[in-house]
Amino acid sequence: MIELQDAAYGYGGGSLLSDINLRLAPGSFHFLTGPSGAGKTTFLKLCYADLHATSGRVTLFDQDTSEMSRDDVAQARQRMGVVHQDCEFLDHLPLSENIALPLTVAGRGGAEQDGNLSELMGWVGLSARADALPPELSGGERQRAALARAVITDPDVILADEPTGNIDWEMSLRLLQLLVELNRMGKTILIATHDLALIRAAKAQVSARVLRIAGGRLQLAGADL
Amino acid sequence: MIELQDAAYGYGGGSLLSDINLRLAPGSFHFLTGPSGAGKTTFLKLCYADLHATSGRVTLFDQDTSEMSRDDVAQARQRMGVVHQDCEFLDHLPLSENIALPLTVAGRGGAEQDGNLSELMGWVGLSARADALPPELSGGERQRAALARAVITDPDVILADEPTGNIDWEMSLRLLQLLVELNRMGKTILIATHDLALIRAAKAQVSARVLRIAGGRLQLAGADL
Amino acid sequence: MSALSGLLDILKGDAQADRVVPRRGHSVRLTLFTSGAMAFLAVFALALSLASGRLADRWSEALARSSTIRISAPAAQMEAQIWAVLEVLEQTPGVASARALSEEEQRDLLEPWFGPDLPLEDLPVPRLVEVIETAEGYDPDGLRLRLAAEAPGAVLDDHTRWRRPLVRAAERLRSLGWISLALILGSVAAMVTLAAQSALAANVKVIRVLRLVGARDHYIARAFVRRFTLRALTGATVGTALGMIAIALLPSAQEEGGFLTGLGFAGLHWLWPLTVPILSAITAFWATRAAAFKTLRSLP
Amino acid sequence: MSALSGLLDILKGDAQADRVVPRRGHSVRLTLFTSGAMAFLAVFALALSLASGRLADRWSEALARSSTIRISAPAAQMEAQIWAVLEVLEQTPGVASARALSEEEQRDLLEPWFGPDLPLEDLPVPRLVEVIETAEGYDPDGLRLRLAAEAPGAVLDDHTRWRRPLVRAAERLRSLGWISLALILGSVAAMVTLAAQSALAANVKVIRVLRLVGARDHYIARAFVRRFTLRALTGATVGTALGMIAIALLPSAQEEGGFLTGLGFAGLHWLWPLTVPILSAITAFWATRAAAFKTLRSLP
Ligand SMILES: Nc1ncnc2c1ncn2[C@@H]1O[C@H](COP(=O)(O)OP(=O)(O)OP(=O)(O)O)[C@@H](O)[C@H]1O
Ligand SMILES: Nc1ncnc2c1ncn2[C@@H]1O[C@H](COP(=O)(O)OP(=O)(O)OP(=O)(O)O)[C@@H](O)[C@H]1O
Ligand SMILES: [Mg+2]
Ligand SMILES: [Mg+2]
Repeated sequence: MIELQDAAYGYGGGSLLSDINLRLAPGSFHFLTGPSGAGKTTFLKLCYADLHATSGRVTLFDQDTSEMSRDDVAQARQRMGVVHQDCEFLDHLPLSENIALPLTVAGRGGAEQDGNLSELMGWVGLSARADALPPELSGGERQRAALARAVITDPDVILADEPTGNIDWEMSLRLLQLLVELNRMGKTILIATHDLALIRAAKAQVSARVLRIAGGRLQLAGADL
Repeated sequence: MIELQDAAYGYGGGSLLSDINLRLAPGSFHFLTGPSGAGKTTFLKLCYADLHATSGRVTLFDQDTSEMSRDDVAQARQRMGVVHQDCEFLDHLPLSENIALPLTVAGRGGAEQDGNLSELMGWVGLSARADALPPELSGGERQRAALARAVITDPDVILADEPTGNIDWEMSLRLLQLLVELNRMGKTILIATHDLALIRAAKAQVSARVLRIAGGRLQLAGADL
Repeated sequence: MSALSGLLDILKGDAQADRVVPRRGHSVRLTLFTSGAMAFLAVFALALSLASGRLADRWSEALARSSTIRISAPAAQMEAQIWAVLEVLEQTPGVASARALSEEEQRDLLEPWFGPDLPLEDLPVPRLVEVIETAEGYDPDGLRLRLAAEAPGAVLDDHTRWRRPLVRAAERLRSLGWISLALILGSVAAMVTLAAQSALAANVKVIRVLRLVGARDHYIARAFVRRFTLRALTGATVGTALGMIAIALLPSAQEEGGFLTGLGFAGLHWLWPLTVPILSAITAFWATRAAAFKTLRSLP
Repeated sequence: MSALSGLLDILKGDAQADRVVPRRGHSVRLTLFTSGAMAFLAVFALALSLASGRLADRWSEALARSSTIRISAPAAQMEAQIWAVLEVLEQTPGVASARALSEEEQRDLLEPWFGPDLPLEDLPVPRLVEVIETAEGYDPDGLRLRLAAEAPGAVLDDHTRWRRPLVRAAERLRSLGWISLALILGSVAAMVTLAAQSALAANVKVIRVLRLVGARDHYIARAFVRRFTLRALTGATVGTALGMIAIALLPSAQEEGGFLTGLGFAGLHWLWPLTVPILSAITAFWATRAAAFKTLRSLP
């Protein structure tokens, strides 16, 4: 699915991440932790070809991201679900259309979307807010909506950046449940989070590997997690 | 400082919060919890006069917020530090100027700002990023910057909305330390958060009251917190 | 994609793709008003250009292409010399028509100077023959030689002395019209481009969200280009219509002056302003397209 | 705050408060270009208005204020009648000056019609007296009566018949100039307003942040108003300068034509276009102020 080989990245000539080696096998479940500013978001951006490694190789669906055309990237993203750390929406469209946006953009609107959509919105607890515009949502509601939008296309890979930062514990567990379910159906999942309790809760249900960024390197976290 | 008497609020004619009675005494430390979408952010907005109660009274520095002129509100805000849930900055100014913005706006730039500023930026771990533009910051860095901006004016009241949502545990404790320190100096503090571990850590250090919004009412949380 | 097929494609549209671009906002008003106002001005400049073009044409023809032959001869020989002159003129290449002025016409010409009761028949007043050239013109020196031979009393006056400044003035007026038209069209293009760029900049977030959920550049650009082209077309159509109405309402031109026609469109010239909305739409199409792809390429 | 003191206040500025408004962005380019382009067009329209104003004045003076008295009399009485006419004119209120045309002048006038060798002295050709009115004009009927009494061979021809269309044409041209100037100034105002609004809309986040940290409306509005006023002033100054240069470079007007002066400014008229940047700045000042307070009031 996604493979990083000796990848390195730095903003403006600096060196933030280096010697990154990782293979996200299909159906695997990974957590990514590390202190604030360590480079978690940067790492995810490398994975969805928003940034290109300054050295080394990043392979996405067997294509080198640095060699992908802009249309190839768009195509690849239609097979991925990404939850951005700052959840952005189209502020002029109601929530339900925003969540269905990846289907609309892929030309898969209409029949296919209706069934999934209402079920998904129920799961993330947003059924009552379907017609609200995104600026009218609370912080946690926006994060839940972003997750819903990421999974609506039934993607092969799900990358989520702090998907539960603004969400209470019960709802976080519910969202985790959704991701675990999807993982059991064979989806590849990578979640960047600093919420250790969430990681523990996940490890009780699936075999998840926990990665840690420290000093610009990627390490496997200790047994305490 | 801030007093709500039978205050109620609802968006677009609905009823989200009702029968809210609360007095934030000078020097008090409050936490506000509640599930996502319960109305924590709305509650804080009532407190800093961003919204006006649809019924009841909200008093801010002994003035009824619904009777304050726009300039009165600005004046009151110069005495408060507010951390917004989605931390917004002036994207064209470097971080240090953004953090000093409340001083600039109050015409208190220059000498006064320099001493506090670098110390504060060191405390929230942003010294190295002083010249970065806000869009170049990580999610957690932005939250820390928002807290720094809220406290730079040495305000009487600090209102923080999920100030640690994107921040790792060690850094969260460090920020809590700052707030506890300020509280000991007599500042009034109200923090909306869903991070129960943070609340527990705080209660070990100061006598904090924990409020909970459920079903639109404000309750004191149980002894388990 | 050729401009036209692209444009038609755009106008067809795709209701679903369309909704991803905000319908309202300040950039909308700006684009509508800019294209409208500039279309209005363009119609005026066009009217000025066309009117001064007509004027220059008329002056060129009426002045530059007419000359006079003055025949002074004893009354007895007058008729014969007039005929001789007309015959010479008939055989001269470059002469479109020639005719002797009647006595009434000459009287009218002279009246301001001599009063209405000039006894023309008793005066040794020369007779005048008006000559209209073809576009190529005749050779005045050759004509003079032949006239000297055939009608010794005939003198060719080709008005050169006093017609020049008139023609020059008309041409200056005409080029002024075209300069303002060019200036205005240039401003239209620049302003529609800037409005499109500024609207796109205001929509960077929309573009970022669309890229994130896997939209292709083409899809995003199309949605924007369609909106802007339609807006520019709408604005320019309204502006053009208002401009044409305003010009139709202007005090109508009377021909008495003879040397200044009214500002306005004559006959088929009314079709010219209809090109303004089309040009605006094409400009908006290319401007938005370029701005959209530029903005898109700046985002990963 | 009066417009001027506000404006001067604005130009002084406050370096610290200034930085809170973004210096760059598409709205900046839009404002600069819009005010520049519109100033350029305004200078042209102004030149057209002033030139056609001069033209109309000249025509009004040269045509409307001159008339001719034609004296037909036997050669013996001619001199006496001319003197009588001049004397009458001297006593007529509203006549600025009067003089008899010399024989050479009359010959020049008649030459196109009769050729250079017209034996004027042998012909019963009337003599012409040119009368120039003052601004108030004389009473033609009174003058005719007195002339009939003093010089029976004198006929007053006040050119009314053929001067009207000329004056009307000049006036039409002048009003065309002022109409385009009004249109362009209107468009400047509207476009600067829209550009300011659209720039403010693009900066809603800036305003929200400033409100959050306790900035007063006045402080925020000032920062925006200053930026926009300066931008409009800069753009309009550049546009005006370019427009004036362009007009100075236009093929210079020659007076031969006599009835169409060149497009350009004459003498002190060169000061007129300098008002364009000032008007633009004032427009921008008010437009931004209104837009800023409107945007501010929409935020809590
Ligand atoms: N566009 C950019 N230009 C320059 N520096 C950047 C840019 N984006 C991020 N950085 C810096 O790179 C470092 C890593 O950022 P990143 O967003 O990857 O951190 P993170 O691990 O996601 O942190 P957090 O947990 O706070 O979200 C930070 O110090 C940040 O300031
Ligand atoms: N401007 C608005 N218009 C309409 N509804 C709104 C608006 N802002 C918030 N709401 C709704 O009011 C409810 C409470 O929102 P609020 O932001 O106060 O929640 P919250 O407790 O802060 O939640 P979270 O923990 O997710 O941030 C939500 O259901 C939200 O959708
Ligand atoms: Mg991050
Ligand atoms: Mg909230």
